[in-house]
Amino acid sequence: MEYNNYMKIEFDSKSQNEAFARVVVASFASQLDPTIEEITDIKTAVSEAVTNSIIHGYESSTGLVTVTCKINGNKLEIIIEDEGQGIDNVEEAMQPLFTSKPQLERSGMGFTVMETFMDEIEVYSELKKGTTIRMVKKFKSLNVE
Amino acid sequence: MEYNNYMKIEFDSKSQNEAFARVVVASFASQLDPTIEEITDIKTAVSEAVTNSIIHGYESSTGLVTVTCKINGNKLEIIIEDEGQGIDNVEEAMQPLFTSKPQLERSGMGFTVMETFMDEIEVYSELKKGTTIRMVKKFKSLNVE
Amino acid sequence: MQLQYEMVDHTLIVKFDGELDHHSAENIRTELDDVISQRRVKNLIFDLNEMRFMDSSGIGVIIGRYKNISKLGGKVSVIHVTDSIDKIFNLAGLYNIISKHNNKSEALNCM
Amino acid sequence: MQLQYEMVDHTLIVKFDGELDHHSAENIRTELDDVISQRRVKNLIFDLNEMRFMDSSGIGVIIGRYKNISKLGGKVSVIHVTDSIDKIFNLAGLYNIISKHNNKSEALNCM
Ligand SMILES: Nc1ncnc2c1ncn2[C@@H]1O[C@H](COP(=O)(O)OP(=O)(O)O)[C@@H](O)[C@H]1O
Ligand SMILES: Nc1ncnc2c1ncn2[C@@H]1O[C@H](COP(=O)(O)OP(=O)(O)O)[C@@H](O)[C@H]1O
Repeated sequence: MEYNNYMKIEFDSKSQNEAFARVVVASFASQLDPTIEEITDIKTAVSEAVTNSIIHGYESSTGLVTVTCKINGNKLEIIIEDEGQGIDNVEEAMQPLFTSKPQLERSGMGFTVMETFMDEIEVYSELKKGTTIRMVKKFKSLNVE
Repeated sequence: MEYNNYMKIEFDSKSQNEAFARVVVASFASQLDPTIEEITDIKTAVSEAVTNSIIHGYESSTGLVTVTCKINGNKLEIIIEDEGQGIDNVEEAMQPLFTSKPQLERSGMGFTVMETFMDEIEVYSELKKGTTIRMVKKFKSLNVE
Repeated sequence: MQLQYEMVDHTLIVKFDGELDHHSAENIRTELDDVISQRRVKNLIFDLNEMRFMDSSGIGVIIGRYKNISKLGGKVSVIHVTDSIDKIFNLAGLYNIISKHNNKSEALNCM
Repeated sequence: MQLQYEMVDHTLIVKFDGELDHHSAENIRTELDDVISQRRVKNLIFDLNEMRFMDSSGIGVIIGRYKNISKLGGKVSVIHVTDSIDKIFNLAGLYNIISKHNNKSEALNCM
């Protein structure tokens, strides 16, 4: 995808970085003149994907989570990557309420939330290699011009 | 340097990313429970270094600026890098009021501000290769414990 | 994230102030379960008026407390739900097991 | 960054509202120079009360305007300077050429 602005961030898979990742993406997206609802949507989706990399991807070990953002017109593309466990069966994992960690009180709604709050989502994953989530959000605010 | 938390961000050398870089570093530093003054100090120093990469490092071309942050105890290490023009004479460049771009109304005070607002600063630069600024800030707020 | 408590008869009203994600969920769970067992709480009302952010980790926290409370015959409800959180609750089918009310007095009336 | 203007006799009071860095400096420069020439301004007061951030790019903006104004015999001053910006102004020796005042009326008195 061609782009007008680009940023990429990587950070340790520590849970305190979940809030940090949300702020970074929201701050980068602010140049799209978003509504409060649009900002909440992308913060929520980013939070889900980054949390998954931390708790499912790396489990008890520490690794790096990468978040890439590209702005193209009124579209924001967000790519969240880890080099963790990977997902065996992506289709099953994306089912609402499916979770491999019920003992941690996970709801299994992460993927459903990402799908609902973003306009596009693609998931690539390979066991022992890691997981990549690519999401796109179209911002309405710039459409009017 | 050993560290407790780590992040690295890269972005296009566009001037709208100067404010973005400040927000990212300030947000990462918030886990050090900083005072408002400490946050202003690091935002100012980061703004100086990132601006320099954009206007002096890459001039009219576009390249990538990288900002790395490491937290170790109450210390925040910030490294700002570009692969731009480089600096011919670092000692001269660091003199207060020295600027190679007076026609752009640059004041030549960027390095002096970085030195004043941070506890340590080191500059590595090579012509045609790029420039790396390494700065350290010690946060008082965590000293008390 | 900070929690504020108010007890009305056997109903505990828990007010969330801050962001509820996976990071904050763990402490919240421990603190909540302590308060619930110490004060011998029957019913639970979650007041989300000051909840500035919540992702699906919040569903886990709420359903987890619901399971404990309902085992002992109590009820759980949520009040002051923002649009974004409402969307998440609907996705998860949360309103099949706990009820939503506009404010504290409405929620207390249904306990 | 937004600029608000007030004219008192031949003195223009410019209120900065926002962040002044290299990115915002360019627009500010153009806008300011337009206003200064159109309104035939003699003296200039920069009101920094609502300036939420400034780095050394701000010094360039202020000194640049000072040069133009002083050529025509006018004076420049700054009011409501925060601690952090004061530190930057001191480093740059700005107070050797322009004066600092607590508020508008003090600054106007010295024009
Ligand atoms: N980054 C990841 N790495 C490994 N497994 C993942 C990752 N993301 C999701 N999964 C798997 O997909 C399942 C469903 O994810 P999700 O819908 O977010 O629900 P939850 O996080 O509540 O379990 C997870 O339980 C996990 O097994
Ligand atoms: N990243 C960089 N790449 C190339 N040259 C630089 C870089 N940073 C600083 N310089 C050089 O050092 C000089 C002094 O920098 P500084 O003190 O920040 O003042 P100013 O930015 O106002 O010119 C600049 O004018 C420029 O020549």
